[in-house]
Amino acid sequence: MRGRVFGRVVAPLILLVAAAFFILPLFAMMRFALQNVQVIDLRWSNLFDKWSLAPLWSAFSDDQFGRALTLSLKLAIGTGLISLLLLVPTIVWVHLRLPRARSTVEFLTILPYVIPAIGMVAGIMVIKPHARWFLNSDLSLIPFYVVLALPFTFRSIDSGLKALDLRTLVEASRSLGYGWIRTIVHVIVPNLRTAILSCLFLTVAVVLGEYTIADVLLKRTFPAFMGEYRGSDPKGGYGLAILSLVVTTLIFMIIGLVSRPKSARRRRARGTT
Amino acid sequence: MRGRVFGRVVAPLILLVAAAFFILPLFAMMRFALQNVQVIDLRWSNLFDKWSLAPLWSAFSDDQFGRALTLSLKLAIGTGLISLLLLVPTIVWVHLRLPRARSTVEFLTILPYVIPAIGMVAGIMVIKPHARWFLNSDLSLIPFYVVLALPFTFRSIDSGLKALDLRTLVEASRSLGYGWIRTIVHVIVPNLRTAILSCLFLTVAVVLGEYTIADVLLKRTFPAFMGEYRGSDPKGGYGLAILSLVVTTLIFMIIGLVSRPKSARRRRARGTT
Amino acid sequence: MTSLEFSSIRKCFGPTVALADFDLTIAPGEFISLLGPSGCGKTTALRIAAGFERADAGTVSLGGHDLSPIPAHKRNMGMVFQSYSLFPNLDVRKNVAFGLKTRRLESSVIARRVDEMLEIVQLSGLGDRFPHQLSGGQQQRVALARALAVRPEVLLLDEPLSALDARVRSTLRDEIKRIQRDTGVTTLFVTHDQDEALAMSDRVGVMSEGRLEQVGSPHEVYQSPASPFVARFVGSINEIPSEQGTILVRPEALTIHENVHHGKWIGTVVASTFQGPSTLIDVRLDALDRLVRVHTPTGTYDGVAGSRVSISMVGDHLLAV
Amino acid sequence: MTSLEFSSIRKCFGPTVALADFDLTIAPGEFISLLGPSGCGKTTALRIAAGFERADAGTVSLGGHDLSPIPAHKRNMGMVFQSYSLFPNLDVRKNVAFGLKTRRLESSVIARRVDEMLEIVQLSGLGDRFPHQLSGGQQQRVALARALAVRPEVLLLDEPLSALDARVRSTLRDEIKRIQRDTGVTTLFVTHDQDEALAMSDRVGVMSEGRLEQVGSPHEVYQSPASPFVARFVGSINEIPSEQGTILVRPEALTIHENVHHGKWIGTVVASTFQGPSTLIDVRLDALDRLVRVHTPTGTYDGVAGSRVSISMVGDHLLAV
Repeated sequence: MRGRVFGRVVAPLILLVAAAFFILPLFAMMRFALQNVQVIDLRWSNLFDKWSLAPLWSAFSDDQFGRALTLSLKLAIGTGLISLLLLVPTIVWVHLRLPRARSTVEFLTILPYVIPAIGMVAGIMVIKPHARWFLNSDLSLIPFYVVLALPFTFRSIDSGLKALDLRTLVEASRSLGYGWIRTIVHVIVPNLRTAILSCLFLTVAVVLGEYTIADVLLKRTFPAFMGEYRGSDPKGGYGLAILSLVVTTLIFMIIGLVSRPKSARRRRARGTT
Repeated sequence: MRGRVFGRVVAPLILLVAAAFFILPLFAMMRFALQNVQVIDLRWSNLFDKWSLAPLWSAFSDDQFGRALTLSLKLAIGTGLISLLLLVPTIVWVHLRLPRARSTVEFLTILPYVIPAIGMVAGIMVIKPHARWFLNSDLSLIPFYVVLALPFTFRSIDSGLKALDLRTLVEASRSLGYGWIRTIVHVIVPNLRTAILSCLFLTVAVVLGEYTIADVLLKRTFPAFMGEYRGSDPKGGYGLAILSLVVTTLIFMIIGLVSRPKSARRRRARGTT
Repeated sequence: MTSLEFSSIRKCFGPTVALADFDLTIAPGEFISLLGPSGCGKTTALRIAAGFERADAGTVSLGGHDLSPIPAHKRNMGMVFQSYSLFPNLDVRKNVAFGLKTRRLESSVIARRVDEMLEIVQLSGLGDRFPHQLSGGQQQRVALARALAVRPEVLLLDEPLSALDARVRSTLRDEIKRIQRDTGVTTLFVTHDQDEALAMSDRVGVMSEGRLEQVGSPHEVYQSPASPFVARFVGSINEIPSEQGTILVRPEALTIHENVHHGKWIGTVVASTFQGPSTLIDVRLDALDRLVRVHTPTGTYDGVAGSRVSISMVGDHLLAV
Repeated sequence: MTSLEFSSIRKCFGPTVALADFDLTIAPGEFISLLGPSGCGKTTALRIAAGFERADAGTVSLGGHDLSPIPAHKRNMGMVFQSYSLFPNLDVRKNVAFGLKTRRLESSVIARRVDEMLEIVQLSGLGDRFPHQLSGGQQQRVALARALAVRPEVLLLDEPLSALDARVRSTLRDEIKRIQRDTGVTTLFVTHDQDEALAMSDRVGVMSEGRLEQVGSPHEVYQSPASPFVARFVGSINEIPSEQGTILVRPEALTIHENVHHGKWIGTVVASTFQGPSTLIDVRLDALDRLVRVHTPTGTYDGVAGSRVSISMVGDHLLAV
């Protein structure tokens, strides 16, 4: 009985409250950016007044906008591909050969998340004079972003692999005449499609969200451009932030829909009542 | 054959390079903070010269240090407990009643990670004048931290539950005379011990790492104190950052060791050659 | 010892009808099996009795009392699950004591009861092992001890043997039957394995698509099936066209002759399957182009593939369809 | 049709000896089962043949050629696994064609071979289904078709039936045997289920603790076991103390008399287990305080629990220990 009350009332309430702490600030930011009303005057009563996309249009027309976006997209693609090339074979290898180490590795990949970004920044500043040859290139951000994205890229590939009966599939493929590399290409990658997709979009999200390191290394990425632009035009700056956020969220929703759970499979295959 | 080369040479190399991008900056930061040498003079040759913990000791003796640390610990405990109280029943409920929705919920909990912190901050600034009654309390940070920690707290509880045959355990418990609440207390929580532990430490890590929101809301948390202190004494400030980082990392290592995988169980129980 | 009665139970999952007008009375102390293929509704019936599912219509009653308003944890039924269901954080003794702890018994009473239960399932020495240190068969024994420790009014067994190895399965089968006989607990056993149902039950209920096709003693359902479905699902069956239509004949109701003129049907041996005490001979009949399986005691006929033989009936056929 | 030969194979996992001096020659076209309890090394032997494990010592050779330097994907062996191993992203046809794709065959040849294979496993209509749309039994048929499509020199079957329901298991068992007979492929089958091993094999290798206890035809291992282990593991056995020591007797070598003076041992019926064509009667012997199981054709003795009966031997005992 209590189970039912919990399910119908308490659980949705919890989700609602959690969502509120998440959505309300975003909503307020949207009003600030796109409503042509003084901040001090924002009330429920004028919720529908004077909305305008003008701040966004003027941000788009800034001549740095295109260049910054292009750099960020390049970084996103590079980060995504390198992450995949490193992670897929490595995690496959961990799953098959070192299954006991898997949870330790998983734990280590959380570190980039829990270590204050400020720590990394300080380190880079110190190391900078000794690695100019490398850090001068715009693409030198890629390795840092690969590491920063690790907590989630690792998890998406890892849980994709966990959903497969990896050992059996690999052995089946090998017994049918496929070597290791062809097995990865023809068996593992096709069955990780949604995991790989979500891994790629996660790196995009990291690249579009990361500001601190780009700023320290003086790279004009899209987030750096946004930060700067916000200084000259706060409404346009926050408008851009909202836009990139909406785009990211939409992408995630789409992945969420695409990657429907296939857990029904096994149960059906077992064939019990 | 290729599998073996990969395992012995390539995989460790990949881990090494990834680690380098992660460890080198930290190491450089440590030298900056704790070596009594001008930044411009830091070289391999003077790697072992003039190390000193003095910058740390002077940071400890600041009279704000204790108060900031206390507030952060309070926040950590509050965030941890509220996260658990919300998450454990909710995720149990999702696993049992809405297993199809699980992956969607998992996806949504990533959002706090991919949304640029700057977005949330902007929102809070806008909303601030309307919610002073709430935001004036130091503990008003807790809900924000609960949301910020969600990507990992959700995952740790979720994967803890996934490792159990939850439905069967719950039904076994109920058939033996335990209602829902007693089942959660006597069956689920004891079997989630390591998941709960890692969930708690993750919230500690988030609370000790988050700077931006605390700064916007003018709360004197430990990271805010560190930021400020760094302004007056860079070496001491970075020393504190390293220390909190080392402590966090150690805690994670310990959890990693405590939560040994129990995957061997099922295989042994199935009893095949 | 209490009776368990299902009356007019109906249960749908979305468009799927899991149970349609399901009626069954289990007498006090009786061991009844529900036997049927995947999706026939047998597990649903058991889960409704346990309180884990709610019937759309109809009632389940225990000793005459309607169970509908009573939640699962107050029904006092013991249950053993298909998958290993021991609490992984508790040792064997604590698992068995788990249900007793919530019944406010003195700890000495609990300890005595646990000892007694472990003795019944022959695991007295393993009280301090943890579930992951036990084999699958041992885990299911502990699960049985745990379910019986609370002295349930009804024991519900949800395919408890299906995850086990063949050898363990048959040992545990005998043992569950022995324990049920000794304790006299009313038992509902769900299985898709006809051997288990025939070997263990006082009565077998054969189910198909949410309905009970037949309820009867193992002998009855095997030797006097009420429908072609029961004849085909319980035991092996030959379907031979004849004057009366297609007759359904058990392999042991046929006999094989090396002389092709002695039997009714002539054919060629295709294969023989050695089963230990008996051997099955598959014969392709000339006239009917159809495989027929004959059950012979091992040693009575060698069954070399390719031999010409004839077959006749020594027993009755079950049904003509 | 090629022979497969294990000679002096040794394999340890850490301190555990999985195989110790394992010798076995499988003749071309032969169907050999390795039968044994969990951990006896049977699966290790198969995995060494497949190339998934490397022997610590000894060689595996195929048609006289040492396989040691050849990696798994160049060994040309077909394998069917215990767990469902179909590639979930490919439909049935593409699964079956998978191994052919890497062999540079023309697509028309591949299509023809796939059709042929699906016909052999009787799934011709299901070529465009995906694995998750198939039942467990159908998945294992497709896995078999996929393994056979590449015309392997040896077929390796690693408990392919153990995840299936009882009924599907016995159908597929007959079918695998038929397909093996028709294709004539040399086959190594690993199982813990003695029924499967006896029913399907040309020869059975009974294993215990990394060693082959006996290799022989199903009749031989059942009726002339080389050791008490084999006698106990293959089929049911009674152990009865007598003048010659404890004799091991099959239940079908005993017979039961309602007259207590007709038999050699007197006792009380404890239980009877109905098996369809036969019924097992458990009798507790007075003098020996020991349970004895007698195999009777159903209908010859009713076996009411509590009856006083006597037992005598009609067949030979297997061994005395």
